[in-house]
Amino acid sequence: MTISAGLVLLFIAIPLLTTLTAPTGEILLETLNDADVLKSVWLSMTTSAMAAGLAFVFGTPLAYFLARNDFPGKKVVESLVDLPIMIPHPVVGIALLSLTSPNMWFGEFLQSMGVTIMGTRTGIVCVLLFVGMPFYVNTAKSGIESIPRRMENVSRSLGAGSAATFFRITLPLCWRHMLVGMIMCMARAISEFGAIIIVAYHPMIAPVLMYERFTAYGLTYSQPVAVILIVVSMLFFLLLRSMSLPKSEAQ
Amino acid sequence: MTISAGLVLLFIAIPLLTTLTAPTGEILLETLNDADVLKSVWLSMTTSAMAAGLAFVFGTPLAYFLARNDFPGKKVVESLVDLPIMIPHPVVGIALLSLTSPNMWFGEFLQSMGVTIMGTRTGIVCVLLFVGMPFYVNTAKSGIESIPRRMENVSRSLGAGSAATFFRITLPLCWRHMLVGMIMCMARAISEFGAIIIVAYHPMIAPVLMYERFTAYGLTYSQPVAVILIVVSMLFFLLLRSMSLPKSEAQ
Amino acid sequence: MIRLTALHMDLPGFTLNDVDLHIRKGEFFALMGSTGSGKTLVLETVAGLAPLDSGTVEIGGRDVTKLPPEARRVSLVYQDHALFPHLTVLQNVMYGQRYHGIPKERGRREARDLLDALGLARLENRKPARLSGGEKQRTAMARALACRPDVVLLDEPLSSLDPQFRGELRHTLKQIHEDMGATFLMVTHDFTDAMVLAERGAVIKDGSLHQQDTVTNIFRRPATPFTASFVGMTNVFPARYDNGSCAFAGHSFDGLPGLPEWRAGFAALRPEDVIVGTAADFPAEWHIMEGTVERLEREGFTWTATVRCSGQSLTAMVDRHMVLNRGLGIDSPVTVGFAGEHLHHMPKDV
Amino acid sequence: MIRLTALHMDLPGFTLNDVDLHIRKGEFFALMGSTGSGKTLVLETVAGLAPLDSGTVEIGGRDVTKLPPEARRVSLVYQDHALFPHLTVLQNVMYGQRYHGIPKERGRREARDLLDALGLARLENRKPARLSGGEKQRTAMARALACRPDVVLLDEPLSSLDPQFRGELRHTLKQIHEDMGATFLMVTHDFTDAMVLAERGAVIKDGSLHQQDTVTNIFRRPATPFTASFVGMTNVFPARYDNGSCAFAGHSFDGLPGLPEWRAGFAALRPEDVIVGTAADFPAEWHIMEGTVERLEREGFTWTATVRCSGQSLTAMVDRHMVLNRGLGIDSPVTVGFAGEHLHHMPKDV
Repeated sequence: MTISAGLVLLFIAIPLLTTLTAPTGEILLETLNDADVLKSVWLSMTTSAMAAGLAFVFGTPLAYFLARNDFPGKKVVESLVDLPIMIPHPVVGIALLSLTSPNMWFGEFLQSMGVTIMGTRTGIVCVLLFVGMPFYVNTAKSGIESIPRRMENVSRSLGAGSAATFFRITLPLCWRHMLVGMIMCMARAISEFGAIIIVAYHPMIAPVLMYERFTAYGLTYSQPVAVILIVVSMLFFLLLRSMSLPKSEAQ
Repeated sequence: MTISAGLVLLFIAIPLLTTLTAPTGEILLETLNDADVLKSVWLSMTTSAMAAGLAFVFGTPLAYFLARNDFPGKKVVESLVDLPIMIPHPVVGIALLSLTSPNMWFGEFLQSMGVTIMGTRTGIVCVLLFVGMPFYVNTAKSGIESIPRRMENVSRSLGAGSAATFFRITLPLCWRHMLVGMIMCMARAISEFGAIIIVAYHPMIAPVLMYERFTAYGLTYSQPVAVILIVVSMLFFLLLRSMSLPKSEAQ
Repeated sequence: MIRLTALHMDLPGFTLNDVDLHIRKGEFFALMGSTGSGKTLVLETVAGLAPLDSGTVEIGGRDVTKLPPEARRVSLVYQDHALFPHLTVLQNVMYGQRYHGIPKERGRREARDLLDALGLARLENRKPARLSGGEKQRTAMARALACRPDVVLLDEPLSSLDPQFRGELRHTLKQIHEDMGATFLMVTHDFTDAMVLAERGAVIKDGSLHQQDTVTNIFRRPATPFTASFVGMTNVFPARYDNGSCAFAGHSFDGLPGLPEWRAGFAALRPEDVIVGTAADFPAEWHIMEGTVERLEREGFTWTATVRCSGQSLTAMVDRHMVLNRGLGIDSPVTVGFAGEHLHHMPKDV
Repeated sequence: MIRLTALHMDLPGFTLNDVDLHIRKGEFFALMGSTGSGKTLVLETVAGLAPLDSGTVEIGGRDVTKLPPEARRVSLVYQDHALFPHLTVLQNVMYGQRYHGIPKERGRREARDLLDALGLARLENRKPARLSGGEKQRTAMARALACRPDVVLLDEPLSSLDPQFRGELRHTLKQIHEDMGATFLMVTHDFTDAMVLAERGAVIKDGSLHQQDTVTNIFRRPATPFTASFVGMTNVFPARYDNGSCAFAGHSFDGLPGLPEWRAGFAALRPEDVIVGTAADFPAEWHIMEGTVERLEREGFTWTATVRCSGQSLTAMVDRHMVLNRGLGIDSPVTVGFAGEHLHHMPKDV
């Protein structure tokens, strides 16, 4: 059993380690000074952070609603929320483009508002929000579920309305879950590539840049960018683990 | 609250619905008769299924080990298992190529065994296994955790060894979790694109084919393929939901 | 103070069946029932937390049926306390005051007074996780009282406590009720709690009320066989009444005091009022039955016997002496006796 | 039959401290202790489920310390039964037989006999989810016995049951033990269970054994203050012994029988052996103390008082009559009395 378990761990760890150790220090330094690389990493991080912020604002009410209500068809709604995880990534890009193409009424409306999706930061954020939303909603939902309903009932009976109860009881007790949800949403967003390459090849986010280097110059020149991206992902990971959810804070 | 929750659901549902209704029946029929399309969908499904099967064989011991043992550094191992979710997809491709490139000892070893990763089915399955493994391991692990350890203890005390206990008690009680894990692994594998496009542009899996149609012929000609992929994903979804885990079967 | 009229609620697998209840101002009222009887649902209806199909809830003369919980001036105390874990004891207690127009400084003073009175003064800066069970319970009470509610709703207030603290907290609860003058509505499955704390009460089973009266009357004169066994009169027999005699368990008894007018009903006895002995042991005016011992139990440090009398089983007390010295055992033929005034009669249909 | 020698285990926050235990063939042994005392850990050590730091476990003369659970011929019965939910009652019972060389047909016959004896015959095709608590418990017993183990390990076998079933199952358990001839080791936190079921027992606290003896001796002559309060002698006082007198709670008593030789120790009394009254109520040979009532409790249908005598609190029984007719209340000065032979003495250090 232990051998088989170890094999799986090696299967995951070795390719990443190989990549991390592949580029020489010189090439790595050069890449770190490459303005295009830095710009793309920065773009990746800012758009992902924006997606996470939007997920918090719009996803929290949905998460609360799902955590606190049972209704026929709840499973259908939950499936819908999970759907972006399972849809092939280029399909996500195609779907967003289909909706916003100028010969659709919605696309026309967006255009008249001066909003362009194709090839813009707005488009990138849209895609990242689409793929990251399930991660935020599910984590926030399980956080809210972990707070006994009775606490909210007591708060209501003591005179606090539902909004006051949310901000004085629910939020202080599950902000950690929400933060973890945002980090997961952001991490998922940073890893996105298939949908972005369809909606917005330019401005180049980091995974697209790396893909370009790979197709134009081959493996060796894409590896340093890969190293940077792995390191960034790992940092998110450490952040996430250091936030690890205390299991019974709500007791 | 309900309005904001509804907005999120619309944001997920509308792009997909638009895509589903975009192509005319005629074009859709034509696409369904296109041998390239059918071949690619078939390839996607078979390679994903193989990845799910491998995840079951190799991932189950790891899931069991993690579910039943507490040890210092467990969190690190769990993080490692989750890592493929967060690594940008093209980086996954680069990492697998780096490991198996013929100028590495491992790549050399593989070549001498007659195994090629770049541009083969083997490579596709490798990538899909890499990205799908966390979904299987995490679901199987939570299934095993849901079975009280005491049941296994009783089985041992009645004379059944650890293997007999696994096959007579643990497996019959959590095969549903394992099946759900395999479906999730397969669904995640079908959606992969960013890593595949680097490791194996040919033979073309469905998302790659769609990407090619998009770049070569534009949005309209990629939409019918997108429709087929959305339908396939939805079928997985229905399958998954119909398996929905009974919460307290182990009581 | 609280008037519930024809409360009706259809839930999957459970129906709350036209419950009428009237609770007077300032009284301590106990709603008693087993798990699944619907007692907590009634409590949540008063608090505004459970949606009614029909019926009205009035509190202090106001119809509050349509009002949200925060507008009802009721405070809820749950069995598991539901203290807010991120707030200190003092912050917990002061939580609701701002919504009841109590200025902050005065609120803090009043909260401290309450904590003082409940012996929690030195814990005011602790978080709930560091309190003992009894301290949590008292903090929850203080929090409920600090916003001067019209009604305090208690959900099984004592059942999560260790036996050694229960007595102490019963005493505290009774004291609080006497000092505050608020109306208390408690739901409980423990008749002893109700006996000690409440003046009046009601018994609910399967969503229907069985009896509503003073607790003493419920204890002494239960109205239905269910209520009888709930208050400890666990020996319930179908009985026939005829010409001043009462027949049950294969025996017919004459000269019983206070016989009812109905012909068919139930007769009931508390186990502790039925004594196992031999005929010579009982005073002449007692009534006796013959039977055989079916089971003999030592519960803690006392003995009880299950005695079979003509097809009916009854539970009776046994003297230690009977078991140890006279060698009472399974299948021993015995005489059981009871005093006529301990026999309680109930009609067939309520 | 079972010999545990110097079992030692260091866990985070808990140490099992050199436990020696000897259980004879065929006896019913009770290991008693509160939650967290380490009693379940000892059970798991015997079953081979907990890793030892040092010490040996012998079963039937075999050193099994290094053997896996499946090679030890012990059967485990957990408090929550841990029935296999996907198997029927009969399949559960037959589960272990194949590993003990019992052929299938004979195994089925034996399993059916066991189910018959336990009154489960008509349930053999049911799944555990559709059994009541008592039926689950008996199925778990049948499963443990069906593979003819040398030792049956019981983890709190009765504590998950409702009080009304406990008595019945105690009886069943005792019967099974008498019929089967296997060695039973039970852990329990309930002394009453041990009293009724076991012949010998041991008391464990914080990972150390306090006493190992027949249950009657543990009950009558507890060796340490902890054991004393565990078996219901909850009034424990530091005492001084001098020239045939014994002093505690501010009183000095002469003429006590069986005084020990040590000078400092503990004296203990069961609450039910201490009676509240007035001086005239007690027989001349009883010993009396003066005190004031600190608290008066009605527990169920009896009364107990906490009486303060010179800085020590003690719990005593009160006659109903004292409370109702003589108006006993908080702060009443009272006399409490006890018979000299009920006073138990323990040395300071064990």
